[in-house]
Amino acid sequence: MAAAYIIGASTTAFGPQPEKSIVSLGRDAALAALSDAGVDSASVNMGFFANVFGPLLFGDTTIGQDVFGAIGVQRAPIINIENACTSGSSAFHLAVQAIEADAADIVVVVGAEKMCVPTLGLVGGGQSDYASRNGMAAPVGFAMRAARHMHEFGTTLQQFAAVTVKSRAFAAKNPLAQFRKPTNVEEVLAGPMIADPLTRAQCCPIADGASAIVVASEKAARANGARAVRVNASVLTSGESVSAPDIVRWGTDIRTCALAYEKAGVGPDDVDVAECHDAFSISEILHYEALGFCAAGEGGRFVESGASAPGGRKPVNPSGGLLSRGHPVAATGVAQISEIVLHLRGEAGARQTPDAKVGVAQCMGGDKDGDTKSCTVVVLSR
Amino acid sequence: MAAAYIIGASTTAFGPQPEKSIVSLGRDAALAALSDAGVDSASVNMGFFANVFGPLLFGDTTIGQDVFGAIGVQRAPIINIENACTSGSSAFHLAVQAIEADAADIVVVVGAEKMCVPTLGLVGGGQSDYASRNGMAAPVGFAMRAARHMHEFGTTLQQFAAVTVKSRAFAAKNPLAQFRKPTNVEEVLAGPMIADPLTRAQCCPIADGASAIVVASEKAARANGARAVRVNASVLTSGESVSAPDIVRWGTDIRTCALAYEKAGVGPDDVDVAECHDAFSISEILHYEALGFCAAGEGGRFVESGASAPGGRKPVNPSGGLLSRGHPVAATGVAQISEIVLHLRGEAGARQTPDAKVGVAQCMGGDKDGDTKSCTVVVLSR
Amino acid sequence: MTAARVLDHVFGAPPIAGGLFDVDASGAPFLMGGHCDQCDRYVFPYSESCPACLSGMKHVRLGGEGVIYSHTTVRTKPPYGLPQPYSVAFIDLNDAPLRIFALLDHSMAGGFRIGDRVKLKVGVIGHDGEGDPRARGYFTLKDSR
Amino acid sequence: MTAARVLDHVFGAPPIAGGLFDVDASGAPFLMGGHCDQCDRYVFPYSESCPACLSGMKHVRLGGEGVIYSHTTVRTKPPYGLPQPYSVAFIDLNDAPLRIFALLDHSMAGGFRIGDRVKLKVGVIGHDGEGDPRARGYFTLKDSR
Ligand SMILES: [Zn+2]
Ligand SMILES: [Zn+2]
Repeated sequence: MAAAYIIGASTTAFGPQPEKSIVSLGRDAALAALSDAGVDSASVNMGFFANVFGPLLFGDTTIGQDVFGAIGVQRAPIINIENACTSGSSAFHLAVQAIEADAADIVVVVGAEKMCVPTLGLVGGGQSDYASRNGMAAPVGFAMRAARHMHEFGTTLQQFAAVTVKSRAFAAKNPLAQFRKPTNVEEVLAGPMIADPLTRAQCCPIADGASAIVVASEKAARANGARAVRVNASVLTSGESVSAPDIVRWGTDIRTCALAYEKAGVGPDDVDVAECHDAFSISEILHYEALGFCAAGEGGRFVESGASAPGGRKPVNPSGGLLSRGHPVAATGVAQISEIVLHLRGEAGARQTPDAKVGVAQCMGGDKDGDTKSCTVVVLSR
Repeated sequence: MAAAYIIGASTTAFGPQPEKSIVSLGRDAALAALSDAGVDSASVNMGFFANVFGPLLFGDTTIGQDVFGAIGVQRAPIINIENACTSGSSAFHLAVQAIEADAADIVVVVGAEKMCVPTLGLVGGGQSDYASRNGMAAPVGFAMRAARHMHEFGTTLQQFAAVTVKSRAFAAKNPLAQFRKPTNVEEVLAGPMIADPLTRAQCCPIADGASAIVVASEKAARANGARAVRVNASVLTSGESVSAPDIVRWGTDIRTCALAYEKAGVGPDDVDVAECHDAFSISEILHYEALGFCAAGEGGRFVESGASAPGGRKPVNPSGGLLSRGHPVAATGVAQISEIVLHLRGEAGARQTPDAKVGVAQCMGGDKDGDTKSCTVVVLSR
Repeated sequence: MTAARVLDHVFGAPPIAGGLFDVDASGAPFLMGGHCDQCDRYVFPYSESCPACLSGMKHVRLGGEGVIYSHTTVRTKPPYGLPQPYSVAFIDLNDAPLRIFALLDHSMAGGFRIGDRVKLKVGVIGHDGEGDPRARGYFTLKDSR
Repeated sequence: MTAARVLDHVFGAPPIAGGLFDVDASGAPFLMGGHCDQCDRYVFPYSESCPACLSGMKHVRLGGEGVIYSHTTVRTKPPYGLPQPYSVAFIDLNDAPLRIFALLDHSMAGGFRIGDRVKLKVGVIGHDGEGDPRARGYFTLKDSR
């Protein structure tokens, strides 16, 4: 099986960008990623475009062909992907698969989202869904995970708040993040309650933004020299339907991380830096546990210890994560991988993880039967 | 590169099915395809789900996980695909790529669409598009192709109508088609005009429906024995932006067919049976020419000769095609391939192509700059 | 009188979806779901085929009592005209091995605890997304506190 | 007076999108598009970067005359409140090597032929998708027939 490499990556600023369309956001990220890779449009053999809200908010479909058209990619196969919050990382997964199938030498992945419009309501499932129609929405399932985590493991409100405090500390070092002002536990807990026990600062903000990655075959990566980053594993799984889901020992999350480690031939101790899907403070705590950075139930104490903070032994979400950088849904999965690429190259500026050799990007999305619809874990190394 | 095979295929009836949801349509097709392949849900390594209108009409997203959940596929990677009219064939393309990458032994592709609801208007681009806002919609571009084809090649109204007459003659033999009553040239031309020179019977009807295919590696296909159909080529391309598009010598269509023939190592003369994207009568005439079944400009005379009709030397759209079977957008690309599978297996009943050894399925979709956004051509053989 | 009209009469508005709940002869509400005879699996809401083995499922009563496994109270602008704030929970049912998502009694929103014993009620709460009132099932404390 | 109000004043309603057309000093309407100095490529509507070479594009006038390359008349219920029936065409512009899609004069819908010489006009035709009237460019016969 042919190996896949990342030779270019770029992310736009995240946050409200009323003057930008989905296409212009995607184009900006894609052009910057091509320039980062040092390849031109004519070299692109295939393109994947990830977006969730275009059809719902603007009636736009098949947007990828417009984005790739705007960067001068013509005739090459282009496919539009939607997979909830893993839209971008699922598109990346398919790009890696195209390289592995020897179907392409250079594949570009673009995730772009425009959400900061008045017509966007509370994000939930469609109208056909029992849970959605009875009050399930993005924060609700996670708030119940938080309450149960407190009940079973003694996790505290202060520990949840520590996730946001750590997130802002990293975001202060990332010029592209949306919320860059440092905060503290008291301030996080004093904010308005969204869904008990999650206050507003523990819920990620929506955003407009895009991110793009250039994936290459070994042959095409050679020209990129030492900057090329190796894809050791890209794993995509789906949730399952069980009679009584354990919402604080998240089977799908745990299983997907383990599968990615196995495929990459590494373990949690080998990971130098990680991005995870911190849509809410509790999410990051659960992902610490699934990624094996601490034992089950210990996520709250792990963040409180400072281990995942700037200067800690296991930096998590150095970009600021969803909580501070913002969450333009289909851009997120691509941006997480892009962030890891920067650290492995030593190009992450003020937030650089010292001597990063192995990095992980974890993402998940969509509520179904007390589980997630989709989960991705990518392991990269230099 | 590992070879891919089709070991199961199934299509639901197409037409208004008000009692069925997208999920139930997709489930019906997928279960029947699995049963046709003789494999169970637990053997499925990966799933692709194609749909276009779920978000626009019902606010539903990430539907594939619900469809695959309903057929008992859990944990396996599932990805939602949208690529206009080629959504289903693009999903198939990715399934073949997954086999070629050695990432899976059994991949299921499901295309499902529910369109027969009062909220569906004239199908066009989104509100961000110049052409859409100035009157471009699905029939409009094709009506102009028809007018130009008449002007340059002397194609007649009777020849356009002959496409529909031939389509109904085939559909009469397909119990799953929507319009099965035979018609004649006079009746087709006497119907209400939609966009000059296309009357209503020359425009495909919308429909609810689904189709599913089980794609397998050589190893997994072995158990399927002689019924397995070989995928000789699956080609996906995008359109291009030129200053003055020639709308009757359709570059993207011609190029994609040629690429598929080259990859498969066959030519037009080797093709025993074809399905093509006959969204309008003129479409099929242009696709005859792109597929090389006749010379450029000769499509009208080709259909008039009876060559593509039941009993003709080059049967095209034996399913009834989009014009008679109906066009549930994301199901269409999968259903076309399924139809070819039936003929190659000798299981197409009253419409069976005698001794079919090589078959082609051509699809395209999305308007952009006088070209299509996406085009797929699949070559299959037994 | 059609089935829909009967439910309308009993609950004060049509239910948010058919087949979720009903009342027994004494007027006590109960949940309805599915059961698979092949693998003894229960589901709520009802689905035609068993998620484990794809066998056809039977319609069964799931009772109306359970214990709160986890819960939250949503304080932002609610969807479907639900009350502000509204509480929801995962509830372990007494009469079937199922952990289900459900609304809690909004008259005591924020007043629930993990482990609380709860029972089903049905009332007109919120709308159908287009403004028409709908009956929804919700759980309230079984024992007074 | 803002730019939008000026256009509103000239055309009787705001244009369906900015940057598509304008009028010269004599009041004659013309199309606006983009030109790439690198590869001498024209586009309509304007786009920031050249589809061929991605260079930045200059705003240029594309004139207001051309020849019909193909056309149709749409007789079903029209989108955006366009007239029923309405005619559209691909038009080869005289002053730039471009084949563009455009509306035709609906007062003579169905009366156009391939090869007809046409000229641009602007009028209030249809709405913006939400019912507000909009000015749109359309082509009518240059020579009387
Ligand atoms: Zn069962
Ligand atoms: Zn140029």
